[in-house]
Amino acid sequence: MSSIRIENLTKRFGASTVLDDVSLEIGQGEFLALLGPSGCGKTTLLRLVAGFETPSAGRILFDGVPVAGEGWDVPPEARNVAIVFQSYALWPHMTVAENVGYPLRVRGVKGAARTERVAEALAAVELPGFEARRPAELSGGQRQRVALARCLAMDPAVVLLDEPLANLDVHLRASMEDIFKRFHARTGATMVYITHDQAEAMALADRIAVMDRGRIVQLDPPAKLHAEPQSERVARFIGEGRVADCRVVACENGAARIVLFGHEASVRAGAETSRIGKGRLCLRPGDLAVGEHGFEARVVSSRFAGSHAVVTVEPLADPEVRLAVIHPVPLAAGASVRVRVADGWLLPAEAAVPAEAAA
Amino acid sequence: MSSIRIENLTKRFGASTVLDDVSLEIGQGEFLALLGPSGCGKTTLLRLVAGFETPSAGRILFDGVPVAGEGWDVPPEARNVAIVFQSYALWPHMTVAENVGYPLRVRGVKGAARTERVAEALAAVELPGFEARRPAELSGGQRQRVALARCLAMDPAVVLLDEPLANLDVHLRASMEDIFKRFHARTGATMVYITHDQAEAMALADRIAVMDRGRIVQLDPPAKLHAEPQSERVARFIGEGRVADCRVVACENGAARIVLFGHEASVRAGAETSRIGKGRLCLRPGDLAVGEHGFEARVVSSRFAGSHAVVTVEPLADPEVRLAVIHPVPLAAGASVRVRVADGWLLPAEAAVPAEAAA
Amino acid sequence: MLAAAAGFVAVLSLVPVARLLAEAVAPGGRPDLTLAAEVLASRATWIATWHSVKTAVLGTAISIALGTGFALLVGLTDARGKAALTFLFLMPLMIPPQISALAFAQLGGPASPLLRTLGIAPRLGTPNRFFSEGGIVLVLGIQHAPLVFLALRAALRSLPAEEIEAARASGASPRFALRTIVLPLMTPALAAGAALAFVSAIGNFGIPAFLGIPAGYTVLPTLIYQRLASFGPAIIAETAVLSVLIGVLAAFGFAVQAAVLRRRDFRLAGTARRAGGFALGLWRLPTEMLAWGTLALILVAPLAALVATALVPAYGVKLGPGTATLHNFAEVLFRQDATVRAFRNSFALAGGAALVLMLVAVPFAYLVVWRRGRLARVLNAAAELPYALPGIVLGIAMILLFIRPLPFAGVSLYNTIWIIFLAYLARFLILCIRPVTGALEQVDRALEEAARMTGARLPFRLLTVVLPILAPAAAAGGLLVFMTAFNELTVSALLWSAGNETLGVVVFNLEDAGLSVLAAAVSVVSVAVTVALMLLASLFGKRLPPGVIPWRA
Amino acid sequence: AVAQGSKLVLYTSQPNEDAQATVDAFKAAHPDVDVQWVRDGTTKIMAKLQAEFAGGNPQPDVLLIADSVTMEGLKRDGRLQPYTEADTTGFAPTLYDKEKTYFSTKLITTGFMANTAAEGAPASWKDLAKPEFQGQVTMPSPLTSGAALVHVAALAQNPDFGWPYLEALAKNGTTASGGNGAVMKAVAGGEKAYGVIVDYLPIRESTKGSPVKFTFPTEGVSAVTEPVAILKTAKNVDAAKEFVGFLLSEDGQKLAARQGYLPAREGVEPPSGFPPVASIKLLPFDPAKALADEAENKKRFSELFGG
Ligand SMILES: Nc1ncnc2c1ncn2[C@@H]1O[C@H](COP(=O)(O)OP(=O)(O)OP(=O)(O)O)[C@@H](O)[C@H]1O
Ligand SMILES: Nc1ncnc2c1ncn2[C@@H]1O[C@H](COP(=O)(O)OP(=O)(O)OP(=O)(O)O)[C@@H](O)[C@H]1O
Ligand SMILES: [Mg+2]
Ligand SMILES: [Mg+2]
Repeated sequence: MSSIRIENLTKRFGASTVLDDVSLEIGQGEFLALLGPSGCGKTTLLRLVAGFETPSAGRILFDGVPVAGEGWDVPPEARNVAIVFQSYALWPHMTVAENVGYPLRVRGVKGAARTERVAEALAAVELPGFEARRPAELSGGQRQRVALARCLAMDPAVVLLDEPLANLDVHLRASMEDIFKRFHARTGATMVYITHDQAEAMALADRIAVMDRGRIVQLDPPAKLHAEPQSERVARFIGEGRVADCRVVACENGAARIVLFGHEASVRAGAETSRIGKGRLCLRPGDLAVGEHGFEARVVSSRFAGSHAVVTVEPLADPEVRLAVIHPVPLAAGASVRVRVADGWLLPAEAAVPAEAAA
Repeated sequence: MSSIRIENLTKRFGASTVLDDVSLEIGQGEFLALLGPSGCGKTTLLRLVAGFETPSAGRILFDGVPVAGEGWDVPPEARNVAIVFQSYALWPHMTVAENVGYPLRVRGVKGAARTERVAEALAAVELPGFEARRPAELSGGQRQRVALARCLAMDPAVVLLDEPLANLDVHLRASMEDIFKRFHARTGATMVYITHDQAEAMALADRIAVMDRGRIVQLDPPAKLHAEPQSERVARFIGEGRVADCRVVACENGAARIVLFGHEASVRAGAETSRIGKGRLCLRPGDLAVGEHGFEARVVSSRFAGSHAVVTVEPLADPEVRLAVIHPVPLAAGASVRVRVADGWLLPAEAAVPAEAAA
Repeated sequence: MLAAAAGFVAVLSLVPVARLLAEAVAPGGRPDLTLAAEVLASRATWIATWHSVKTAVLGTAISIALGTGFALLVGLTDARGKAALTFLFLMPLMIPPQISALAFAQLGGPASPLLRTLGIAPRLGTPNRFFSEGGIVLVLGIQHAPLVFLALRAALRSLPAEEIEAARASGASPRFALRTIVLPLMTPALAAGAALAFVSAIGNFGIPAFLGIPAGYTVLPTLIYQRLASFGPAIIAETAVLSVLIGVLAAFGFAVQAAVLRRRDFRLAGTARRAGGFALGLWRLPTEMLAWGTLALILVAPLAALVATALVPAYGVKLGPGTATLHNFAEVLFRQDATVRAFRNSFALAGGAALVLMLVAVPFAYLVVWRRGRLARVLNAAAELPYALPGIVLGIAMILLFIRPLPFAGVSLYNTIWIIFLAYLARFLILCIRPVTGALEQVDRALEEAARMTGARLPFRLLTVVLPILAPAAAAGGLLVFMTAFNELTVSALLWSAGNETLGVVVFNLEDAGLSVLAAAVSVVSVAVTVALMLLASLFGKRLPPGVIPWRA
Repeated sequence: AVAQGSKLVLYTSQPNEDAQATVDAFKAAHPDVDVQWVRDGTTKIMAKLQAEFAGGNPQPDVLLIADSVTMEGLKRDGRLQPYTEADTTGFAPTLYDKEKTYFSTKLITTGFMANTAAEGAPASWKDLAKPEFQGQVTMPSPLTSGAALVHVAALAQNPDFGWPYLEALAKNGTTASGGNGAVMKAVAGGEKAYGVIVDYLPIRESTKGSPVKFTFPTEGVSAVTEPVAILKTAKNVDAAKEFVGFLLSEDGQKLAARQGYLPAREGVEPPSGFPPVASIKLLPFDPAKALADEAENKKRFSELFGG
């Protein structure tokens, strides 16, 4: 259990700035998810926290004690930080049991005690009986789970997970998520979890940090992040959000009346937002419904997604804009439909500008 | 463009049988997805098709010509099969451009033509300007995209993709999916696509093969696979399906009346199914709704998933069974609710037995 | 291509040895095992065998310790001056074993120029500590440490940082990670280097000859030499029997290596960042000082002795402002045209052998490691034989093979430079093969598979994917070949002919004629030339793939 | 009367410079003969030659090596051809084979040398076995050097010395390793104070400043005679005979003297630093017996000295 404090952290590789003045406070025992597009610096941030890279500027503190930056450099092995690598980093010369048992060996756990805890960890990742295998004899998902088990077997204060479930199917993911939750509850370790799966982040994390090009652009609990994105970029990134221009007719106490493509609707807005006139509206597929009312639109394409279809439509009023709508069945491309706005989020005005500039 | 025919393919590693008498026909230009739990043999099947492993029994034919098994062994380089490896397999000593341009170099494409096609492929995976980097200087998702670009740059008859998007965020995935679709439409290549993401499989594939412990357990177009699982195993694997006992009151022409936890409901059934009495019912989260009618149940847990929550409930009538229900908001654990069956699928009787035995 | 590589190795390694073996069991063409039985029944044979094993094992241990220490220092830490350290550490390879033995002996004896200059030379006639088993072991160890170093250095380049980081995140201290992760992962390279050091030690003649014979300490190669000195018609057969014994010992070393590798898996995934730059912190300065101190002992001292010898007019004259002269250099460089010719020949022979062997080693390693052909594995073991044999015995085998004109072709290679070239190819084959196969053990097979799927044929794949990945190891091998062949003494001793002298022959003849000062002058020039070549290589090495020039970062 | 441009192959164990000088001098007299020569230590030359015999294609026409024992061995194996019409005027009968298969070309005597810094002054072979020289003497090994083989055989054959003398030497800590070059280095370098050695090395090197001095022991010296012989398999017998004849001629003998060796032919002036030939006392020596005892001698020697 450690709290982590990151102050103005910057990391450059040669000329390119990969982390740009990142500040972040992670509470003791918190479960923080890191979301962000590929290459935005998530892994780099994790590696800095673990101690495998040194900051170009800024510093990192564990429980208020500096561990990196400004002359401090606590070596990784002294940080009590477990990490699951994106590339697994299993040791080819060891069996699965030896890989998983390594952290215990380091801590001097021997004999039956070690065997038992290794077996437990392997059982937790649903790989009992794989003790004697070599990493080369495992499937991709099995390797990933061994890497997980290795991390579970130690007793870390901080757990860093770099896309730990990327190669697993839905069911294993679900059961691994359960394992993380239980592990977290049992050990109270501070966990930082990189994932590209938003559902996973939402399901697991206390808070989610959204990163973009080396910066943290929003840090909020899952529900809030989803419901109230603070910028257009986050709005688009989270929950397949689309953004459209609208006219705000009234806005007060977190509720707004807007006109979108000629039709009026009620949406949510920030408590402080009270502007009238032009606005930008974030619309998620679930916010819209195809039916008898609403603005007219044309179906562009339909994507089947199991229990439902995601239908992409373009409003006749503004064919530049593409919106996604959930519908029980796919609709034929070209069909004319009416789309009703059931919900939506009016983006805060100030955020729109930097996002625009950055794009 | 090749059609692929797999006949009674078996592959053993030492004592363990990893593929067990798999037969499969993939049409010329077809887009086939392979779904299945971790370790079920997907990668192995792909490697056999590509020619990196030799069958223990059975054979593989391309366009009716044997390429592997029973004395045939066309080497991989002569099969014109492109593959994106689960582990990327980028060449560390080459730059990104050299990695991507390698297939062209093999084909004797030189100079400006090559540079141009490399730039195109990199642009397609949203990595323009990364030409001079080394793989070691890339993030995980960037590596994966380079591997993709390399595959796109060759002009293969068959494309094998092993979880090619596992490390990408939703948005990149969506745009990569688009690229695959366009690539497929343009080249007409036969594509075999391993993924653990069902939505991806459903969105992309003409047909989906579900594998389980070395066998193909169902092979159907996405909608059919989702709507009409042929066995309890598939029912559970696809679309978070749950299975419950029910009593069939009437069954005819693909429609059945059943009684579930004391409440009657209409569900779908196979056209040939006409049995009355005990039955097994497949229920997806979307088939159920929490409301004023239906059987009584207790909320076990709720998982927030962005636009909605997935609520797990246990019917009071049979607390052993867990069912998942989609609901707009999370519900408190322990709450009493009523659950209505809006849809469902009566599993074919014969399939239930082997699945049970296999478990 | 693979078949060609295999054939090449088979011909070079098996044919000379088979010819010798034929001589052992059928001296002069008549099958007769009494001689073999006689040799094997002799007590001297077994004493020498025991000594050979003992010195080789202990010497190898020293080589491993030194070579590993330096490779880790250069490959993984943030020590300064790595290029210089690497460069200097390789230099013992360039000094012929006889000369290092001599130099070390001089260090310890009453004649030591160093000790005499310091005024602490022991009294005249005091027995020299280096003329002993310990001396042999020490000099063997130092002489062959670069073999371990180079193999390991090349392998460390392909070690992904994540492998170590995962250990440190598990709480392992750098030392613990070194012991449990780095060294085990380096096993293929370590085994390759150790195997090389072991066969080199088993087959070494110069060091035990110089340091052992005065102490009455015989090893197999010196025993063979003594047998040769009996001049009788049976000597060839007798030496052949003893050589077979050496072959068996070498094979034993190889078997150990194979056994070590068989138990484990060492393939590393291909893309990750390279490990390195571990901070030594407070230990940096002491470590660096230790490294430089060791270098001073193992390199500077013998080199200084060599230079000192080259600068005096006659052996035994004390070096001083009054006695120093460049006359010896003038004599060997300008008066004796054989020296310059020998430089040219040795350069061509060593360079040619290095080049050919690097090209053979890559497909051959591919065959052994990835195709796992049984024949290839047998050849892999057999390739060690010509290196394990004392050079003079290999020379005899080559004479037996080539004394008559080649069948069909009708031309004779005897008395041409080509017979030396072939002998070099056979002898130094293993120096190139070991590091390359060791490195290939660790390469992720998927890298080649990815090339296969693009439709690349084997030669193209070898050239564009396998070779560049193996380039550091192949270059290490080539460098080993070049440096050893350039100063090689014993193989060419029997094979040279007028106009085809090698440097070793020149040095040996001068030495043999009691003209040590001239011999030292030639050696100094040859070391200087090698150093110049190495520097030249680093100048042009900018265009080569990273790792090809070991002393470049 | 040799054919124009004919080729003569010579294997010799002479030092490089001497071999070159010999060949040059011969060529000056016989410009039509192209002499190809190979030089190496006796052991290596013989190993090479034996391998060539075993391979069935010996190369040399003429052999010029250090000692007569080796020549005896070759004669016994039937490798040499007689040159009956050779001109041996001025040569004592002990200096050539009775069947005229090999002929001595010079006298290389084995005495001993001392480092000039050494305190004692041994004068006789027997002195070397005395306790005051314990551990300070080195000698060449008969396993490496032909001259040493002859020397050991000469001592062993001699009832005044015999094996008891050699045993005493060994007991006194005398070492034996390598050839004369190694002894030269050991003594000149000060490893050892005294060394048994052939005459010309210390005499020549001391003129260059090396701190050594050569002594002819009072009991007499052993000598190798650097015999020359024509191989039975010689391809160019005519040129070979010319070569042998040249070495035995007065010119050839003067050349030897110029190179710093005692000439074998009477009446040729010895080089500076050497006493007159007549004053040098030779230990008696029987090459045939030496050959017969060779294996035994070497074995006993290695048992005593290891080398
Ligand atoms: N070389 C091998 N030796 C022994 N077993 C192996 C070997 N390679 C794979 N296996 C086993 O074969 C099974 C199938 O492996 P495969 O890689 O095909 O799985 P997969 O379906 O691709 O799984 P994932 O989704 O986890 O990548 C696994 O249980 C694996 O452990
Ligand atoms: N050693 C390096 N040299 C130069 N650039 C690097 C290096 N390592 C990483 N980068 C770059 O830094 C950026 C951030 O990399 P990082 O691995 O942190 O991304 P990420 O957010 O983890 O992405 P992904 O989701 O794809 O894994 C990337 O653009 C990458 O190309
Ligand atoms: Mg990453
Ligand atoms: Mg797989």
